[in-house]
Amino acid sequence: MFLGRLEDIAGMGELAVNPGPLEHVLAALDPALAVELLGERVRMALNGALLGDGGGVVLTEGDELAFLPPVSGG
Amino acid sequence: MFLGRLEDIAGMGELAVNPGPLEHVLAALDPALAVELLGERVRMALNGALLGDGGGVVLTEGDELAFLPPVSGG
Amino acid sequence: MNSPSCRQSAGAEVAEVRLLGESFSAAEELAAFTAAHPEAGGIVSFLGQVRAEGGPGAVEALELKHYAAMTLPGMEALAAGTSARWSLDGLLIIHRHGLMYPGDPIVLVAAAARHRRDAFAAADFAMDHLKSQSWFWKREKTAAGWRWIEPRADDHRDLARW
Amino acid sequence: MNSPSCRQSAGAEVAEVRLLGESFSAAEELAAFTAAHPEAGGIVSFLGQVRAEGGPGAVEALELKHYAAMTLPGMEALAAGTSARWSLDGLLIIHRHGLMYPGDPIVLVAAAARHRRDAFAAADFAMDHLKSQSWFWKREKTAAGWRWIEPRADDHRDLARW
Repeated sequence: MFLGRLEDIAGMGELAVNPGPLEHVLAALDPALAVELLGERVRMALNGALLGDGGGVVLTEGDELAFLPPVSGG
Repeated sequence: MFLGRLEDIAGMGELAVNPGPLEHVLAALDPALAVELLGERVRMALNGALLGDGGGVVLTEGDELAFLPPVSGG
Repeated sequence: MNSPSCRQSAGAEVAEVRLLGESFSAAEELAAFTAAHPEAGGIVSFLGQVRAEGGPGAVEALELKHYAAMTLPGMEALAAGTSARWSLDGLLIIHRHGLMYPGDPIVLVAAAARHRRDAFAAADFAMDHLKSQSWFWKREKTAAGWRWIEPRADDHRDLARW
Repeated sequence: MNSPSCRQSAGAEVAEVRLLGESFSAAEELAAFTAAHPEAGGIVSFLGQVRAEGGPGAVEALELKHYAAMTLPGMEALAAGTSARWSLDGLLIIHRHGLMYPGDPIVLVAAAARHRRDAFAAADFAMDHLKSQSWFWKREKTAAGWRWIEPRADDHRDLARW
């Protein structure tokens, strides 16, 4: 899932990926997109729960990984 | 004009009095009522304007003197 | 107290102040106020109503007395002061006097502003000062009869905030 | 984002939270909320609407995107936290997502309480946290096209108040 402006950068709202470690998933993406996704203000959530950092995350079948840019102000 | 609970004590909302100095006006009232009107939390207003104290006030024809107990809380 | 039951504040462009002798619809007033301020991003309102409670101490009726020579002028001065203190697109203050029953609206304050913080502060400030500094005297009727309501210590604390 | 367009919060008695994909009437919602809380002496509401402005920079449309897996749960957590922090008779939070136009309501927060101060604080707190901590992404359409809105420094200042 790509939320907010990341949707525009990715050119799509979501993308099906092969299960596996997070690093492998990112490595399979367009490099320019991967750089944006790893920006320091982008949070990640796995199945609706925020992740501290991506270290050690392994996606299994059916998991939903979301990239969340900062929310918009008032 | 007797406002708030003073209306009940006076038994009326307003009373026509003869013009003259404030002390004379009060002296002509029922003494128990006069004591209430001079209570330290009762303010006076002459023609809609608050008075500091009653010193030196002389009522002339058409003046409206109001006795205002503390306003009620929420 | 031969005041008109409804009078519009004169001279203030931003603020509208009304002292009403009869009931009003808070929802309709707020909808009209909102429609009149499409340029405001945020509208904060406070509605005070006569509490509907059960039990032996329940209030069956409430009466607010005012003093025509001072009450509306006092509300208008408060509205002008509130409008001057915050950046508002609009300010509405409606207050009842006379006899009211449980569920009846007593007071409606609404503040429209570009910035949320201004709207909150203005409505809060206006309410604190309306309750404590405007010339209303209240009595309540319970099963035990009518009773005049005295000032509360809370009101002084509220004013000390500003 | 296959969320239902309207879902009621479960498990919270005091708070009602709705995330809507279509427009709503703030006046009707507030009237219903008020009618549901006759025991509350005071009701504070905040209505945020899409500003109707003129000029070349005017916003023609606004779109809020949300993330079904997190946005409504986040709003429900905020409502529960707000209800726990103040003594409330009721709390209502309605938030739009999707496409909106000038004059459309975006968010309505209403807090009903016995004491005025609780109602003001709860509505204010809920708004500060909704704006900054809930998962909404906003883009605005002006004559120059669509543009994503970034966080504002104000939001962080607002949160530092609590």
